[in-house]
Amino acid sequence: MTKMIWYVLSPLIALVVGILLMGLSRKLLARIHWRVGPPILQPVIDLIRFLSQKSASHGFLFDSGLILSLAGSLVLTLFLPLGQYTPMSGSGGLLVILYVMLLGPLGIAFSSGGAANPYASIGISRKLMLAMGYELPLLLIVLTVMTGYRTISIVEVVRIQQAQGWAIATFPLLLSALAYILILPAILGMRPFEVVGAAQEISSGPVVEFGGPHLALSTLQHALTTYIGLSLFVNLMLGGGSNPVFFLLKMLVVFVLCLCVHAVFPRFRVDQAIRYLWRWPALVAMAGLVLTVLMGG
Amino acid sequence: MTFLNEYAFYIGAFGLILIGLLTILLRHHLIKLIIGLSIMETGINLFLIAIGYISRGTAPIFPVDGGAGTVMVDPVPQALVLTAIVIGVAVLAMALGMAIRLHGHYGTLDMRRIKELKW
Amino acid sequence: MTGVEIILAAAFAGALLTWFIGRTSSTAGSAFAVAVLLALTALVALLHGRVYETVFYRGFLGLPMSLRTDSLSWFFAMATTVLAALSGIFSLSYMKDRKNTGFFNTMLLLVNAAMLGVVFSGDLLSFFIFWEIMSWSTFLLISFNRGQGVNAGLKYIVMSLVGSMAMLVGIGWLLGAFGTLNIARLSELIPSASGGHQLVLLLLFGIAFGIKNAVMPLHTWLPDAYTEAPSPFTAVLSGMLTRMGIFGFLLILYVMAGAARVLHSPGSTVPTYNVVLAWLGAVTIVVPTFIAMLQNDAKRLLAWHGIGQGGYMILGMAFGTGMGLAGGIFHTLNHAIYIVLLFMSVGAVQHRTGGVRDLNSLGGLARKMPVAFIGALMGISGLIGVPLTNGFVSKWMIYRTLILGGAPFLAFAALIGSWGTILSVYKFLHNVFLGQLPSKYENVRSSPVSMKIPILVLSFAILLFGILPGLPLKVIDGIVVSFGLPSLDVSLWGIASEAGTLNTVNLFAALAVGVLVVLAFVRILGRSERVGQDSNYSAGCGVPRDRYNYTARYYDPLFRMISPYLKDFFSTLYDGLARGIGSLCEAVRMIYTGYVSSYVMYILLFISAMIFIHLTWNPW
Amino acid sequence: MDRNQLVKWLESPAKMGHKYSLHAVYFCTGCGIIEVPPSITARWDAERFGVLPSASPRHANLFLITGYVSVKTLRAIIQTYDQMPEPKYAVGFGSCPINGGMYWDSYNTIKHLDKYIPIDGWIAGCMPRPEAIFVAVTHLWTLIDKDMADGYKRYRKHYAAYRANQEKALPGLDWPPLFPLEGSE
Amino acid sequence: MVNPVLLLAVPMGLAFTVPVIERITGRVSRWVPVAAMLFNLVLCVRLIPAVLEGPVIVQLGGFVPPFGINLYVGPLGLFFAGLIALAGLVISVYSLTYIRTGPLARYHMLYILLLVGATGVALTGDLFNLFVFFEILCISSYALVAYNGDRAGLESSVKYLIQGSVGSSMLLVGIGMLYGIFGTLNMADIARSVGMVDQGVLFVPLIFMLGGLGVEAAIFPMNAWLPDAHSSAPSSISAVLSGIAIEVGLYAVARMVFTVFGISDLFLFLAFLGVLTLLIGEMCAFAQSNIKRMLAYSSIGQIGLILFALAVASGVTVTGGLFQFVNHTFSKGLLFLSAGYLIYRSGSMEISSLQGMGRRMPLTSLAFTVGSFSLVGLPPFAGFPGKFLIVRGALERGGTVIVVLTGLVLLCTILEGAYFFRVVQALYFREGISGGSGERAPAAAAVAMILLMMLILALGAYPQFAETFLRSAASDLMGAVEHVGSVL
Repeated sequence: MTKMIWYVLSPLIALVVGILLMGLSRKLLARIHWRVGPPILQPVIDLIRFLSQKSASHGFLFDSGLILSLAGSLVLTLFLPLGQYTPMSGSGGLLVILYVMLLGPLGIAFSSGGAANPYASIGISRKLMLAMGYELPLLLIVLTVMTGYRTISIVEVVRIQQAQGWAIATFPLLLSALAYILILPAILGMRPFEVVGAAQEISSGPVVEFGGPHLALSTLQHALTTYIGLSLFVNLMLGGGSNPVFFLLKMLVVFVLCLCVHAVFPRFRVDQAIRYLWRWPALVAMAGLVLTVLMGG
Repeated sequence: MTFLNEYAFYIGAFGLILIGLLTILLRHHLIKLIIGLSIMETGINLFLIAIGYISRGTAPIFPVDGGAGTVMVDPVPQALVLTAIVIGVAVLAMALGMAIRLHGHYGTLDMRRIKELKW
Repeated sequence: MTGVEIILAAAFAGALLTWFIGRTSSTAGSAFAVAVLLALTALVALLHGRVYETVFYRGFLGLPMSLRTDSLSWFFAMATTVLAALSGIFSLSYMKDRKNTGFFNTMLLLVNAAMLGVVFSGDLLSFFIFWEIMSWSTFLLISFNRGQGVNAGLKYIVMSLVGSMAMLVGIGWLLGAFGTLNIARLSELIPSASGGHQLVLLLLFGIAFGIKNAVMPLHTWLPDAYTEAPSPFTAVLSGMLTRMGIFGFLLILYVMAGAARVLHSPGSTVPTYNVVLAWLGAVTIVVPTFIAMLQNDAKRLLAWHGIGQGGYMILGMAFGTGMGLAGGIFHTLNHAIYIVLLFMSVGAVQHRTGGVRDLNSLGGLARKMPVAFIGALMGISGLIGVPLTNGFVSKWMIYRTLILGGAPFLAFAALIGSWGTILSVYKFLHNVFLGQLPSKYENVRSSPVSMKIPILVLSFAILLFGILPGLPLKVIDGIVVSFGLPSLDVSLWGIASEAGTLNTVNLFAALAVGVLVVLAFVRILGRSERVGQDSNYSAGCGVPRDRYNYTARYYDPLFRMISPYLKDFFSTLYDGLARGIGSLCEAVRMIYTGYVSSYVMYILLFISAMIFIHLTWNPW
Repeated sequence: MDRNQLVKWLESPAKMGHKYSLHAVYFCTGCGIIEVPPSITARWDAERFGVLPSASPRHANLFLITGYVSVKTLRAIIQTYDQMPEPKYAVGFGSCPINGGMYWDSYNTIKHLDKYIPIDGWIAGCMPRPEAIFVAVTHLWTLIDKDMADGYKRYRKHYAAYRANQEKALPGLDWPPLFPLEGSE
Repeated sequence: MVNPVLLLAVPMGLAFTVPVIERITGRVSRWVPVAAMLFNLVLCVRLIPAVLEGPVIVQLGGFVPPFGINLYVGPLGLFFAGLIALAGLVISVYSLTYIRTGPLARYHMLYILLLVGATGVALTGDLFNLFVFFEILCISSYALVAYNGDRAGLESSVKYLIQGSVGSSMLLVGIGMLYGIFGTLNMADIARSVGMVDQGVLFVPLIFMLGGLGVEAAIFPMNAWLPDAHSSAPSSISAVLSGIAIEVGLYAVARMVFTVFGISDLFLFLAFLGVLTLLIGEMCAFAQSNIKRMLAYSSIGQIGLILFALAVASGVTVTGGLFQFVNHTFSKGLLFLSAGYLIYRSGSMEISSLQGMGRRMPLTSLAFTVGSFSLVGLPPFAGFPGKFLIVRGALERGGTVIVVLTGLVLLCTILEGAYFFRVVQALYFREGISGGSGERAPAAAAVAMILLMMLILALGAYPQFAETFLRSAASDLMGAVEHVGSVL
């Protein structure tokens, strides 16, 4: 029965946490800028406003892509351990997670492709290029973890870490964790990798045509993406959590760290971003994989 | 000297063949080439005859009385040579005929200039 | 006559009859061709579960030619006929207003018949004969479109001949060594051959099958051929014909060399061969996938993916555990389904836009051609391996095998290939169907019914096999078991094995609920009004439609980085080789100078050289 | 958050949402834009009021026209306003949009912006300081509370007249009417 | 039993009646070659059962071998006679309409004489007779090459004549030497006593004969006449020359090497020579843009292939080589015949000018396609069994050198494929000038081409039929001892 509850609870917690993190980020960013900043619940106010507005739709694809994207992100939260709870632990493990992670960006991509806005197209092309950039090290990292622990199940990964110590604290995986930290801002879409939704150049990119409820959905999706990115890192590298509270605390710490980077950096051009991502993080991650294989992982 | 005596025909024959071949190789004029062919054929005919020749043999005709003891040259090469001569003449005639026609087309019989078909 | 013989006879007779019917009326010919293909599908379906071998012809040089059917043959034959039938239906309207429809139909049927012959042949001689018929009829079809197709066809047939000749040597050697070409007999005899001999044999056959399957250094024929062939035939070519290479590899590695040898004898050369093959497969995944990103021609882009996806099959098959093998075979089927679908969608677009397939000049056709768009969407989803499409399941199986089999680098190649795929196929989808609709395509009509049917059927198949992968996997499990490998734990919804399970129905249910929740949420709260594509924010200016389509140089920043490294090195190499041979030939023919004395000199030189050699060294 | 606010939130969340989430499109038509960067950065920090610059009119509900409006920019202004989702508020910033300001006799400047799109409020001055923006925002809050910020409703109601004015100022208007012209006046 | 002499006597007699008949009625004379070849064909078929039991030896003039001149009709000889008759028949049907201008009677007479010469070479058991028949063949072909009387024809004919005469002379020298050594000209007799003579001595006449016959057989350094002659002769004559004349030359070489001399030391060298010929031929053909010249070079290549097959000298390869003889006769015949009308209609021999002919002349283009597919060795055409047998036999035979040579042979096949497919593409898949319809080949040519196509297909689908006969022919060729036994 408790298991069934978590089928509902996981996505809800993810949503709430994601939105709160967004609010936190705005507040924290303001404080770092020496501003007062909005209330921490400002994203909720925004969401209420979006939902009460009337939006323009560019057709079926425009709507359905967004829905698919949000649904995909919601489903993904079911695969990620939240503390000791993982609603869908037996459906394919990390490989499925990697692939379901695609649904979010792809849905947005279809949707904004359907909008026929050139800014959106540019944003999507940047998003995909950036994804290509960080997926290369990310895949190496995930493979290292899977090879190191000899399992493709994320639940197993968390269990083994809780028994044997965090991945970030064991030697070859340390490198992977390092690489992961280096690419985490890119996964979360933060500066210096904020090339996708570059408001100043391409009018916030993929979401340019979303208004009203559409924008609300995409904001929710963004919140979920943040949650998922952090959750994956915590689960893979920081040993997950023995219960949800610890888990969320770890997420918070990681997020604040990322935020500090976000606050003080300008951003890369997309090619600079890829060049960076394919150089240092990929090298470190590759070193981690090679060492893991050599050490008989 | 005995060598010469014994092989005179062969030397002559191959000499003629070589002369013919050299003519073919070194001359450019079609008529001269044909002449070379003729010389070569003559040489070959001589060679064939020489094979069947026995020193001081008589013509290979069996006299009525059986002619025991008479040494005759081998008749077969002579038969061959007859055929070969006929063939040679046929080829020669044909070659000359064609040379005339060729001259009509090219206005020359210099084989260095009749080189449209190559490669 | 047994079932297989009837099928083959019907296939070849059908091809012949199509020609004669097509002479009288091209419409009747096309209809007849489709009827034959459908009938063949039914006949092949009837063959399910039968395993036997029958000698059908003794008249060839004293070697009995036989046909054989088992689960492997049936699986490939079924896929072949179904896809050919769908392509046939598709071609009904595609070829309608073109010249030489009769020829096209005949050749399509002939190719299909030859492919059936290849999969059903019970000895290597008939295998080779059908293989060659397949090759030359393919050549004629690739050249069919004229223009660049002529060069593509020539490239194809020359490379194909290289493969065939290698295979011929292999067959000749087998015949010399064992005195039989029967596959069943050979599978008993080959293990007794020495390792070196086996390696040579595998190399020779590997060249043939590698060329057909476009494994990386031997792939250069494929992009041109796929691009230039008529779209319905490109579908057949990409779907099953190219994958006859996979069938061949399965035949030599698992049927003839034997799975037990492939997997469990560390000393022999076969496993090494496997490893090399697997690495080739990995290279074949990565490089073509990235090259595909650079393409601006819809069919060419898909063609490069055809190469890349072939790498997955090779990888899964060569790695060789039960699940990898099943994944490889399943991927063959899945790839066939979605690539056929994609080429059909492109074909439909070409049909309606007047042959345009340049990605930079299309756009926004999703509104005009919804069915083609659905086809393309499902197709690229399968190609990427989006969960709940068929491609996901087979890729999952391959990844799992590689990761748990201790080959993370191969797995990395496979995974990064998938991510590269996303980029290029999204570009394909976006530039053809999404974005602004150029005004010249304002009046494009939806695709004709005979194109819609196969597209919808295949789209459905992608979802069906993605949600219930057990349907085909049961058959594939039978194949794996017949190779002597342990059975997989297949259920209708996926795979439950010792480490890591896959449950697609679960996933489907979750996603469906997710979509429903979001949909309900949106329905309650959302009120939106439709606006046209002109109502787009572009800094407050109106959208000048034809100049405002962001399609050209879609991934330019990335290209500037990677394109210097993505030269198709082997293509250049082979072209250079061909040019070199050409100039060598030009040089060689200079010995015929045209000067008669030199000719005579050759004769005399020959004679005198021989005599000289004889007198000097006396070698004879 | 005091009790009053909470009651208001519960009564009409949409209205409160609009009040405290004013995402603004700054239309940089003239010199007025110079005052906007200080207002949104650390010195004055508009975000504490929930005012946030927005990149796309689709996201925004506040339209700030900062400076004189030439005939050329009028096109863009009208289109941008049309693309904003309702409810939406337009505010004229500085004297130029009000009556042409120092460009009152220019042949190429739009003198009365509210003939072309409905304006919910004006900020007078040449230039108004950033504080004036915040005053305007608080005024807008009051108007929203009292349902008086109804420019978008007026636009819909009198669309025919607005459209006629727009067509007069912009010969060869090339986009279709936003609303059906028959129903409006 | 019918007397095999009729195979020679009747056509020769008919040949000389042609001018007479032409005097009487001009319309019948062109049917004479058809009749002659039909007669030969029927005769060959009737001879098959007898020959399969044992070779038929015919003594001319009543002298017993080795003293008299004899005909030796073994399976091999009969096979060649039959092949010549069949090909001759088909090509003479083609000539009915193809040859329209010029001295028609002489054409038909020379045509029959050429075939008689070829048949004689195939059947004779006597070295000098071999020479004579060879000369008949050569002289008639010199004349026929120049039949059109144009620049190219005459030039090539003269060159052919010079080289051919030199070759014949070499042959004659060789024969003379042999006679000097053995004192006999009967092949069987020579074969019997070949073991008693020092091999070194034997070698010189062999070289001379190889050189002489090599000219006619177009083996590599001696084949320069071939591309000229084949490309400038009328197409029907090209077909005969390619399909029959050079094959007969090769047959004579094989006869010398296998039956008469039986020197197995030379085989490897001949295999080399074969592959070299093949390489040179295919490479030159690859570089051609003139279609008839390309076909001519391709003939060189095929001769090389067959020489290689014969020189590997295992039962299978020799059978394969003989099969390839058949295939080459039919395919190259078909190619030349179809090319003849293609050239006739397009007015040029350049491949580029044949573009789009597939639409204008469907049947002729189809014939060309079938011929080229068959020649490349694609199943289900006749070329495949031959090539398969050769590869199979060569690999069975083993040995590094042979395997490498086999690899080269297959490489050449690829080259061959490349240039033939190029032409096929030009015919069908390149846009050419769109001419009017109704440019079909005339009925006689169509009949000839369809006949050849059906033969090619039948042979490709059911090679067993020919193979049984060819296997006995192959053992006839290789079994020198049996040969001697049966003749003497």
